[in-house]
Amino acid sequence: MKNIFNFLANPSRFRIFAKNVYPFSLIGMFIFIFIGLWFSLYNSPPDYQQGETVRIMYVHVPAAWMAMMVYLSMTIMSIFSLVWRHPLADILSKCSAPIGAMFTLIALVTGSIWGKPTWGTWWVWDARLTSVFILFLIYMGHIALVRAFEDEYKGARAGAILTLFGAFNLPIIKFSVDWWNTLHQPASVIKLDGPSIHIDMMVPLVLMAFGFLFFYFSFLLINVQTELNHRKLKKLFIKKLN
Amino acid sequence: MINKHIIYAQNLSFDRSGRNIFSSLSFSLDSSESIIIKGKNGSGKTSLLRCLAGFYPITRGKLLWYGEEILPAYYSEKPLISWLGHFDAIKGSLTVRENLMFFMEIWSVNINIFHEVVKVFSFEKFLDFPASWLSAGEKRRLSLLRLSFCPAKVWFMDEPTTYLDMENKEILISIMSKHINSGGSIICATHENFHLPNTKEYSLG
Amino acid sequence: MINKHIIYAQNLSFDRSGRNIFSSLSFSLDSSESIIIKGKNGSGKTSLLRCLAGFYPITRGKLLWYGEEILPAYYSEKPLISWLGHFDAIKGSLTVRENLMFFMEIWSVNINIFHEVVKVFSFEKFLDFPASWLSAGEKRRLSLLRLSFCPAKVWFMDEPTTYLDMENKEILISIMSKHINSGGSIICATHENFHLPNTKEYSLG
Amino acid sequence: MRLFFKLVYRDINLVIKGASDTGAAILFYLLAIIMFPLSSGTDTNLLTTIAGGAIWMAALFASLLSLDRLFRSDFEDGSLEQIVLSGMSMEIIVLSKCLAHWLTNGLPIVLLSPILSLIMGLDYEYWWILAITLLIGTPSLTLIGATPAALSCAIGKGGVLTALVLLPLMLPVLILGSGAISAEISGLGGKGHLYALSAIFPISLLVSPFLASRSIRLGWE
Amino acid sequence: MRLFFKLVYRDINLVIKGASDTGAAILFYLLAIIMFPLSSGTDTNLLTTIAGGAIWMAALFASLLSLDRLFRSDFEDGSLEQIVLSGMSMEIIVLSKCLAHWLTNGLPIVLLSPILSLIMGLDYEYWWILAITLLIGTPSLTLIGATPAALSCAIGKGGVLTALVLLPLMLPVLILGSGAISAEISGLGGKGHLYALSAIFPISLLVSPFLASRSIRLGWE
Ligand code: HEM
Ligand SMILES: Nc1ncnc2c1ncn2[C@@H]1O[C@H](COP(=O)(O)OP(=O)(O)OP(=O)(O)O)[C@@H](O)[C@H]1O
Ligand SMILES: Nc1ncnc2c1ncn2[C@@H]1O[C@H](COP(=O)(O)OP(=O)(O)OP(=O)(O)O)[C@@H](O)[C@H]1O
Ligand SMILES: [Mg+2]
Ligand SMILES: [Mg+2]
Repeated sequence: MKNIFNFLANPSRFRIFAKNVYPFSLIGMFIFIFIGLWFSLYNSPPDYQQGETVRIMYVHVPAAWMAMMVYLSMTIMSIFSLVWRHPLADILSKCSAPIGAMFTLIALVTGSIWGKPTWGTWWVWDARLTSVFILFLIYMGHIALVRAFEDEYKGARAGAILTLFGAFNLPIIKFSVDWWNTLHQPASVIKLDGPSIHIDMMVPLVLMAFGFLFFYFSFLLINVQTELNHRKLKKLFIKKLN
Repeated sequence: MINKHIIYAQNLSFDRSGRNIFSSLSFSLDSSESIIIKGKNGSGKTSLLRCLAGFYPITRGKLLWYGEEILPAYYSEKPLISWLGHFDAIKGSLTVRENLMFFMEIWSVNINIFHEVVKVFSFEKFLDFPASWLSAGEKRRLSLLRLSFCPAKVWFMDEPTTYLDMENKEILISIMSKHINSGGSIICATHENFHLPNTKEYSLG
Repeated sequence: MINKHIIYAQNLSFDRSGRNIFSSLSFSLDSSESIIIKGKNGSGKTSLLRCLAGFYPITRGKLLWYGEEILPAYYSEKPLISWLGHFDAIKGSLTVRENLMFFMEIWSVNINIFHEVVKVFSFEKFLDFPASWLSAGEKRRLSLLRLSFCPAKVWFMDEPTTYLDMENKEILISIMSKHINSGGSIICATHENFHLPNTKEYSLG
Repeated sequence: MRLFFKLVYRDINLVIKGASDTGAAILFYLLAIIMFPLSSGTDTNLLTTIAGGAIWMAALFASLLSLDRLFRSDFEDGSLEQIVLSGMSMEIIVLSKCLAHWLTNGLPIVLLSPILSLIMGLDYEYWWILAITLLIGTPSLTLIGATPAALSCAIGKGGVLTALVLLPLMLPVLILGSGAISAEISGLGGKGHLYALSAIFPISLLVSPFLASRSIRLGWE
Repeated sequence: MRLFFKLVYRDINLVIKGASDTGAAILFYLLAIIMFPLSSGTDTNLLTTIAGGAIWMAALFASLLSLDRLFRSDFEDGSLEQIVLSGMSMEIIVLSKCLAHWLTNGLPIVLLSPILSLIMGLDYEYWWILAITLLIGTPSLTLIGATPAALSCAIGKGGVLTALVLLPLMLPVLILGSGAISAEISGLGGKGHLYALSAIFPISLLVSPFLASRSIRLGWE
C-alpha cells in the first residue's frame, strides 16, 4: 500500500495514472447513476407513509453519505500530509474539498425539499441538520483557507490542520440522531446490527451510492489534473525569474 | 570531529515557492568564532539565518547543532541563540523597562548584568519612557541591548547596524568583539565592512 | 528674496511631550540644492523632516514653502514633496505592480517613465511578485522606485540607504545626483557619508 | 475627483484581495444572523418578532468590526502619509474611504437582508422596510464611525476605545432602524422613524469628514 | 512552568496597558447585551425568553473578536520568535496565551453574567446555570479559537478567514451552552447539555496546543 502511494507521489506518474483511470471512472459513474435513477424513479415502491416523496431519498441519502465520506478521506489525507509530508495527499485533499462541499449542499437542499412535505418545514435547527450545516461551513472555510496562501505547500498544510480540527464534526453528524432526539430519522442502512430497510429500496440506494462514489472519483481526477497543470505553469513562471 | 562544532552545515539548499534561494552551502561555526554573511539584496542572507535557527525548513542538506539534529526554534531547554532580526519585538505601549524586564525574567538574567548592559548603551534615561517614543535608532539599540544580555552563546544578527549612528556602530562592534573574545559565537548578515576577531566571511548569491 | 526659496525656515523649534527635540534651526532650500541632515540617534532628524512636511506642528519659528505659509501635508493641488520614511507604505497582499500602479495613477505618471525607473532599479522580474515576498532591501528599493517617479520636485528622505547593498547604494546616489542636476531638491537624513552635488550639511543635537 | 475614485477603487481592491477586515465583517453579519436561531431556540414566532432587531444589530456589529481598521492599516504602514502628500485633501480621503467602506460593507448588508429575513422568518411584506431602513441607515453608520476610527489612529491602539466611543454614537441609528420595522409590523407605520433616520445621513455627511480628518492629523502630531 | 506564568503575566499586563484587543472585546460584550433590549423592543417576556441565548451569543462574539489577534500581534512584531527561541516549547506558549486570554476575556464574561442576566430580565433562579455554562464553555471557546488564530498568522491577514474558520468550530459550544439554559427553563433539565459541554474542554485542551503550534510554525515557513 505504502509502495503504491510512493509510486504515485511523482506528479508526472500520477498524471498518467489519472489519465488512464479517469475514463473508467466516468463510465462507472454514468452506468450506476442511470441504472440507479431508473430503479429509483420507476422500479421501486412508493413509501407506505410518504408516498412518492420518498424518491428524494435516492439522491439525499447517497449525497449525505458522500458528504461525510469525502470529509473522512480528507481527514486521512491530512494525517498523511502532516506526518509524512506527502505532496500527493495535499493535492488530493485540496481537490476533494469542493466536491465534498457540493455533496453537502445537495444533502442540505434535498433534505430541505423533503422536509417541507414530511415535517412541514424547510428547516429546523436540530442536531443532525445543524451539524451538516456546520460541515458545509467547514468545507467552505477549508476551500477559502487553502487558496488564501501564495504558497500551495503552506496552504495545504494549513488545510490539513483545519481538516483535522473539523473532524470532530463527523461523529456528531453520524450519531446526532442517536444522542439527541431529533426530527431526523435514525440510521437504517449503515449501523452495527445490519440494515433494516426493504430490499426494493436498498437496491436503488446502493446503486446511486456507487454512482455518487464514481462521480467523486471522476471529478477528483479532473481536479487533480488541473491542479498539477496549474502548478507546472507556476513553476515555469518562477523558473523564468531565476 | 563533527561533534565539536556548534553549527555544522553541509550542502544546505533552500527553496521557497519553487524558487531556489540558496544552494549547496557548507560551513561550520565554533565557539570564539564569527561568520559574516554578505551578499546582494535578495541573495538569501535573511533566509539562511532563519533556516539555521529552524524557522524555515531546509530543502536539502544536513544541519547539526552541537552535533545533533536539533534546531534552536524547536529546542526547549534553554535559549540556544540570541536573535536580532528585522523586527524589533518591542511593545510600544509598555515602557522600555517593562519591555526588558520580561526577557530578563524568562532568561533569568542577573540584575547587575542588566544594569551593566544598560550603561554600555547609555540607556539609563530611556528606561521609563514608553517604548513608542523611541526613535528608529533608539529602538534598534534597545533590541541590541536585549540581545546582549541573553545568556545564549550564539548571536544571530541580521543587519545589526541598521539605523545606528557612528558612535553606536562602534559600541556595537566592540560588544560583538567582546562576545567573541569571551567564547561566544556570532553569525551576522550585513552590507557593511566589519572588523571582528576570528571571522570568516561568506558571500551569497 | 524670501519668495524664491522652496523652503525657508527661521528659528524652528520643536517640543514633544514637553521635551525639546530641536531648537532654533534656520536654513533654506532652493532648487538644484540638497541638504544632508546628520546627527546622533535621537537628535531629531526624523522629527525635523516631519515638521517640514507638516506632519508635526512646529512649536516656535517660521516655516515658508515657496514663500507662503503652506505645508505639503495640507496642500491639495499637487504633490509638493516625495516622501521616503521609515514605513514603506507597501501592501503585502498586492503584487508589486499593483502597489506601484495606484501611485502612478494618482500622480498621473507616464507609463514610459515608469518603465524607465523600473529598469534603473532592475525591478522588472519582481513586478508580478506579491509584495510580501520581497526581502528587506527589495522592499526598500520598491519605496525608492516609487519615490523617484513622483512628480514632486522636492525629495524628503529619511535614512534612504537602510537595508541597501553596495550596488544599490550607488544607484541611489546616482539617482539623487541626477534629480538635483535636473533642478530638483533633496532633504536627506542619514548617518552615511554622501557625496551629492551642491549640498549643505546640517548637524543636529 | 479622479483621485477620489482611484482611491475608492484601490480600497475595494484591497478588500477583495483580503487585506482588509471588511470582508470578515460581512461574514460575521451572515453568521451572526444564522446563529440567532441557534442560540435563542427554534420557536418560529419568537424568531419573527425579533427578526428586524436582530438583523439590525448584526448590521451594526458588522460595521463596528470593520470600521476599527478603516484608517488604521493605511496609517500604520505609511500609506496614508503618501496619499495625503499626493495632493488630496484629507476630507476627500475620508469621504472616499467611507464610500469604499460602504460599498463593501453597507451595500452587501442591504443586499443580503432579504435572504436573512427569510432565514429569520420575517414576514415577506416587511422585507422592503427592512431593506429601506438598512439602505438609509448603513451610510450613516459608516460616516459616524469614521471619526472614532480616525481617533483610534491617534491613540495607536484602537480596539477598546473605538468600540466605546462608537457605540453610543451609533445607537440612534440602531434604535430608529429597528424601531421603524417594529412600528410597521405593529401597524403604527414606520414613516416617522424613517424620516428621522434619513435626517441623520446629511448631518453626518457634513460633520464627519471634517472631524475625522482632524483626528487623523492628530495621530501624526 | 515558571516561564509559563511569566508569559501569562506579561500578556495580562499587555491587556491592562491597552495593547491588546481583549479589553475591547469585554466592552463589546457588555454593549452588545445592553443593545439587545434596544433593538428588539422592551417587551419583558420576550427578553426573558431570549436572554440566555443572547448572552451566550454576545460571549461568543466577544471571544471571536479578541481571538483574531491572540498570536498575531506577537507574531508580527517578532516577539513570538524571541519567545520561542528562549527555550519555551510552542505548545506551552500556546497554552499560556490561551490562559491569559481566558483570564482577561472568558473570566470577565463569566463574572459579568449575573449583572447581564439582571439587565436582560432573566429569572434569577437561572443565573447559576448561565454562569456555569459560561464557566465551562468559555475555556473551550478560547482553546478552539487558538488554532484559527494561529492560522491567521500564517496567512498574514486574518480577519475574513479567521472568522470563517472559527465560527463553525465554535458553534457546538454555543448550541450546547444556550441549549442548557433553555432546557433548564423549559423544565427538561440542562444536565445533558452540560455534560456534553464539559466533554468539549478536555478534548480541545489536548488537540488545540498541538494544532495551534503547528499553525504558527507554518507562518514562519
Ligand atoms: C436539510 C435537512 C436534512 C439534512 C441536512 C439531512 C442529513 C442527512 C445525513 C447527514 C444523513 C446520513 C446519515 C447517516 O449515514 O447516518 C441522512 C440520511 C437520511 N436522511 Fe436526511 N437530512 C435532512 C432531511 C431529511 C428529511 C426531511 C428526511 C425524510 C423525512 C430525511 C431522511 C433521511 C433518511 C431516510 C436517511 C437515511 C438514514 C439511514 O438509513 O442511514 N432527511 N440525512
Ligand atoms: N512623543 C514623544 N514624546 C517625547 N519625546 C519623544 C516622543 N517621540 C519621540 N521622542 C524623542 O524625540 C527624539 C527625536 O526622535 P527622532 O525620531 O526625530 O530622532 P532621529 O534623529 O530621527 O533618530 P534616529 O537616528 O534614531 O532615527 C528621540 O530622542 C525620541 O526619544
Ligand atoms: N515566499 C517566497 N517565495 C518566493 N521567493 C521568496 C519568498 N520570500 C522571499 N523570497 C525571495 O527570496 C529572496 C531572498 O530573501 P532574503 O530576505 O533572504 O534576502 P536577503 O539576502 O536577506 O536580502 P536583503 O539584503 O534585502 O535583506 C528574495 O529575492 C525574495 O524575493
Ligand atoms: Mg535580509
Ligand atoms: Mg530617524
